[in-house]
Amino acid sequence: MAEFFQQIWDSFFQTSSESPGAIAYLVAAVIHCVLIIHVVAVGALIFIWMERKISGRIQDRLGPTRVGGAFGWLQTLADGIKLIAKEDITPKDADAMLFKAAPYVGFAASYCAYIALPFSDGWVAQHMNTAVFFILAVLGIEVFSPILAGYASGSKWSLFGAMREAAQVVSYEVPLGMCVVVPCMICGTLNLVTIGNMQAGSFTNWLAFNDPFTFIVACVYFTCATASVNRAPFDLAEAESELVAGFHTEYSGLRWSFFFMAEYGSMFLVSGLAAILFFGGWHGPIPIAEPIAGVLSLVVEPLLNFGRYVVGFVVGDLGQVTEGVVATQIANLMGCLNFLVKGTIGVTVMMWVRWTLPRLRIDQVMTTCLKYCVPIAAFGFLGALVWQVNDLPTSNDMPVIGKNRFEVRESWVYQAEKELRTTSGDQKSSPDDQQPPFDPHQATGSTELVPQGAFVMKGGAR
Amino acid sequence: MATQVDDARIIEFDVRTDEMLVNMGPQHPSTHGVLRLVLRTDGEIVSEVEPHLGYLHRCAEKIGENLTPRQWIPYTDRMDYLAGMNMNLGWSLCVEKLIDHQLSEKAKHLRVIIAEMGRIASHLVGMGAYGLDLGTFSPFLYAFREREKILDLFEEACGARLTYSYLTPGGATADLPNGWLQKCEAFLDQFEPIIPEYHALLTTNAIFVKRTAGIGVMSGEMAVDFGCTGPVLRGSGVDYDLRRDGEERYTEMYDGYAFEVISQKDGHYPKDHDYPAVPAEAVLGDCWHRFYVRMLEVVQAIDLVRQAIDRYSTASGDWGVPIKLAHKLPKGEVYLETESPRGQMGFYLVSDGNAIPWRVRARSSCFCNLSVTSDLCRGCLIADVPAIVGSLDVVMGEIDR
Amino acid sequence: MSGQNLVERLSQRFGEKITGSNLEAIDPWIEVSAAGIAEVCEYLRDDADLQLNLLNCISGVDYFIADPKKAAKAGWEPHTEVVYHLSSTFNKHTLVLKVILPRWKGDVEGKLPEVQSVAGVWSTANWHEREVFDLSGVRFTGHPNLRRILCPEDWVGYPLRKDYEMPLEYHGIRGR
Amino acid sequence: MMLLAAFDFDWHAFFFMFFALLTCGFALAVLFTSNIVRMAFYLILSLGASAGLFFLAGAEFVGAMQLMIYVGGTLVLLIFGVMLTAQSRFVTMKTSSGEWVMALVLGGALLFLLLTAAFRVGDWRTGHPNPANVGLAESKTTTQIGMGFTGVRVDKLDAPEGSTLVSGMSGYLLPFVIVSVHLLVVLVGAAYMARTKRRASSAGVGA
Repeated sequence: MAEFFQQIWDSFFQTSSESPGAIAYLVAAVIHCVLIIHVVAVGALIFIWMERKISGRIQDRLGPTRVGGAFGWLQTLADGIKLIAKEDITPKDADAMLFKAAPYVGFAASYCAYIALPFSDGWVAQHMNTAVFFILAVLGIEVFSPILAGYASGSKWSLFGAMREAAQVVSYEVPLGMCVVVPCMICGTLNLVTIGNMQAGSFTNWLAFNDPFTFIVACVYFTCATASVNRAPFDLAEAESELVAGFHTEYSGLRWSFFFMAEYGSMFLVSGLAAILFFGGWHGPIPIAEPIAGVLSLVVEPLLNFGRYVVGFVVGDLGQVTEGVVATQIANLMGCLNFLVKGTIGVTVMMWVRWTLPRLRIDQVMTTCLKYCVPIAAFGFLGALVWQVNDLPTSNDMPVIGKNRFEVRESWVYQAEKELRTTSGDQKSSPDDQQPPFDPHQATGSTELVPQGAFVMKGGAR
Repeated sequence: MATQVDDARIIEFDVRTDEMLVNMGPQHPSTHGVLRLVLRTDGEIVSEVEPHLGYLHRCAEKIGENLTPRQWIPYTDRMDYLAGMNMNLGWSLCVEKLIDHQLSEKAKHLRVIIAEMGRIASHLVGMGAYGLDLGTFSPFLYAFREREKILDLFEEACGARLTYSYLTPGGATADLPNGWLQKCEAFLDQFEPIIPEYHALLTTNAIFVKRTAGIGVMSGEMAVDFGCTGPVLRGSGVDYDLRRDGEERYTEMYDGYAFEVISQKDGHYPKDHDYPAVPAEAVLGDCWHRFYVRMLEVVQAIDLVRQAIDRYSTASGDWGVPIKLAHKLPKGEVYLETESPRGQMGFYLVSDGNAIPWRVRARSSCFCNLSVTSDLCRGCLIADVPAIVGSLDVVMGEIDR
Repeated sequence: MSGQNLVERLSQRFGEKITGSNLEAIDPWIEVSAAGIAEVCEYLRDDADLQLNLLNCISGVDYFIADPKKAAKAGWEPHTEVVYHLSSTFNKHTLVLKVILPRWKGDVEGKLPEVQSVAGVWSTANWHEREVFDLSGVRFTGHPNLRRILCPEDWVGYPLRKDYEMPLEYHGIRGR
Repeated sequence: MMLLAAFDFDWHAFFFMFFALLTCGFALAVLFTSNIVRMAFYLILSLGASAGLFFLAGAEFVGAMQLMIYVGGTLVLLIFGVMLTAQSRFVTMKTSSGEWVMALVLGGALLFLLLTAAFRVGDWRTGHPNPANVGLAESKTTTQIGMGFTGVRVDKLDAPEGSTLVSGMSGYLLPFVIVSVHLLVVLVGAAYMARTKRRASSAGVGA
């Protein structure tokens, strides 16, 4: 994206630069930040409203109906205003500095994780090679928020909540990591964009349906993800019937709402991660996005070209839009919608579970993790590994419309294979001959598509 | 409240460093009102629980010494405010026993209808609130949705939704309005198919079973020793129900009614209905059984109301006229217990021959049921404390009186 | 077992500790002395014929009229009764025991009358005796934890005694 | 043009300074705080800022590793340990002057060593490099790490075929796994020992 702004800058000031300047990066960074903060904050707004509506329906109620007209869709906003207006209380026994900092730690962590989460092919704030790992690492930091809050509140119930949170989240990171490794193993990359693109085509290409083991792993992942974001039936850290409100017992007003924004933020984050890792990311169940985008671009492209032509009178000739870019971006937009829908479905399932099931006890939560989730995840991992090593048939081989996942393997695999094959004297044809017809990783390497972040520059050198 | 007490046994005053003393209540989401439990915890494990009562003490017994029995009826409503009808019934029967008042058949059947409907309404709250204690909110609203319908019926009968003062010594304040019985039957027909829903959400739910089965196990002997009554006693497998085993003045209300006492006999519960199976993890006398007995009593109460409606519509006599407001009581003292939803509710009435009793005493079922908390909660986890206290289904208004 | 039989049987066994009975009352009762109540109760609980294993209730009743003119007409001397209602879950029968106590121990105002605790016989008695102690002012000897239960720890007086005066102030809260 | 040049400052260096200052500042805050939980909090920030340095250098994998292991793992354990063992809720640590002196000597020696080593690197002495020449990091570190593990000489990819893979020296995967299993064993052993010790002491108190 920085390149894009540099282009604009250059065309405006009639300059030419090889790499984007500071201003371009700054603008790009600000736009990314604003977009992500809207995903988190507006997302929380919508999800809280959804939670109210869904829980209402589950419980034979209507939920909010008044604020904002039909369906009470402004209810959360009204609540937000109420929360802002509330008195901000710091208990006498609290460690004031930590007490005040704790909500922001959680919010910041939840927010940071979005940096690496792609919303569509290449639509990501920071296209990271190790996005999966980064998201897991940042999610691990989020646990500090309840711990610090509970410890700093100076209340025994808060402390109990913090201790439970620490024990629970640290334990659930183990099976969660194991589950996340499986798609990475199948795809041979930690790059979320690549993993998502490898599932292009019909839903049979989704990794959850790759083989029976990946489906098990997908289920375990969702369970562990629910636990790691502290949702019922694993919401022990704030168990209202036992610990009053757990770690946020002493919080009020805006600080309290930050915990909730972080919670809903991470809910969507883990759901989105599930969508990318197991459920095709931004690819719909039926590959119709590209044809539709192709048709739409027939209309949009001339319009854009005309716009460029008009603007060109002012800032100088801008030329034509690159062939195919419009179609790709429309497909991306549809992919983004797809992704948002999938993530929202994940969040909805979490809500459904929350309003249906009783809460587990702390020892049962740990048992679920250590005695069930970890072995099942390990079993799924091994099974998927064996499946992959022995080249057993996957749903990906089914004769359906779509592309073969392994046509888009990441290049380093080829490099390593080349190295190994040539040294072992393998006479098989060079992998270069099988150069994939479609390589989103390369495609995303092009300057138009990759929204580069502020700090690390120059996309793929290849 | 700064208290100066030299008694070393009071728990707040000896704090050990490696343990934590936590106040659960009186302001706490799962203490059913204003119960205060002082927990001595080592991490998540509770080593000692000390209940502190009295936050809702309203001197009901002292007030009873200044009012006539009929004037005191509203105070009985406010003891067990979730089953006001059954409290009215207990007090009315006690006063009738003293003045030796005989009721007509019709009035008796009316009382059965009302008391059993009250039992359903009360157990619905017990069920929903127990779900709340275990962290699930939806069953609570499902329960209240049905309870509201019962309250609508009660409102039609007596004009009140919570504190009814409907059953009085001598009968009831009014007859059931026209069409009430049909509405009541319609409610039962609609309500009965909903019960499997509750079983699916709670009774047979895997997490619910995990949270309750084998928790807070109380043997039958222990239950009797602590004076536990009602579903708490029967959940421990003791076959004792005042509707069958009580005093004649009370049991004659149920004469000729077909019902089985809900308790596990010879390893199984009554098989008069299609109840869900007892899970393998459940131990007799644990939280799950106490809950299960309550759920089964709801079905039983539906049956009883149906029978009572049939009898009421054909019975002779009138619905009973209340005694005079200042009815002069004969000298003497009586004690009578009835089977209220939470256990045996006893009233002790001492009269010196005036219209105003010399002494009124209410034997609270929850008071006794709650007294086992310390013994049941020893060594359990913090999360089990609400599970155990919730399974006793206490109402603080009745405990503190 | 008829009431008369039971009274005779108990008198034979416990002699002086059974101080009387009233079999004509609506709920017939047996009077037991304050020193023998625990022993009698243990027997009643364990006896194979009686098996009174459930203690329903313990009530304290204060008999006192401040007005001397009315007191003369009352027909009884001022005293305090502790009433035990027992029943059996096996035999489905009930029994009432009474202990008659002076209003004050040794008629010294402020010294609570004493009666043996039956908390060792039925655990129910633990809280019930605390309540009677709290509200009616009877001291139960041998009780493991005899302190107020419904009223605050520092409450003054025994509210269900007939000569009880409502305090005018409690921790700055106006009494009336 | 002037406007553009004014804005085209060396932002890479700016962010480097920013994160470096954050790291050092919070490290100092750790030193000068006596409350152990606050120390942990400052340590989180300090380690997080140093992870930021890694990200800035394009070493995303190492940066994420820093976050995961040190911030997400070690510090959680630290705080958890404090919460479980703390006698009073806010343990305060008083550092005696002797400890200060020792720490200063040791830390100073280490700093001296690091600085001399750092300034031996030729590029550091050549003054300020031209921002235009700074090769910005390419974030492909995982590929190299992964290939390195499997035995590929990532530094010699262009070497003649067959010259880089020596039999018997097929990568670092096995040693890495051995080290991590060793760590796991140590952790389990520590937990086990802590447990038995506690039981013995409680029995001792009882006796």
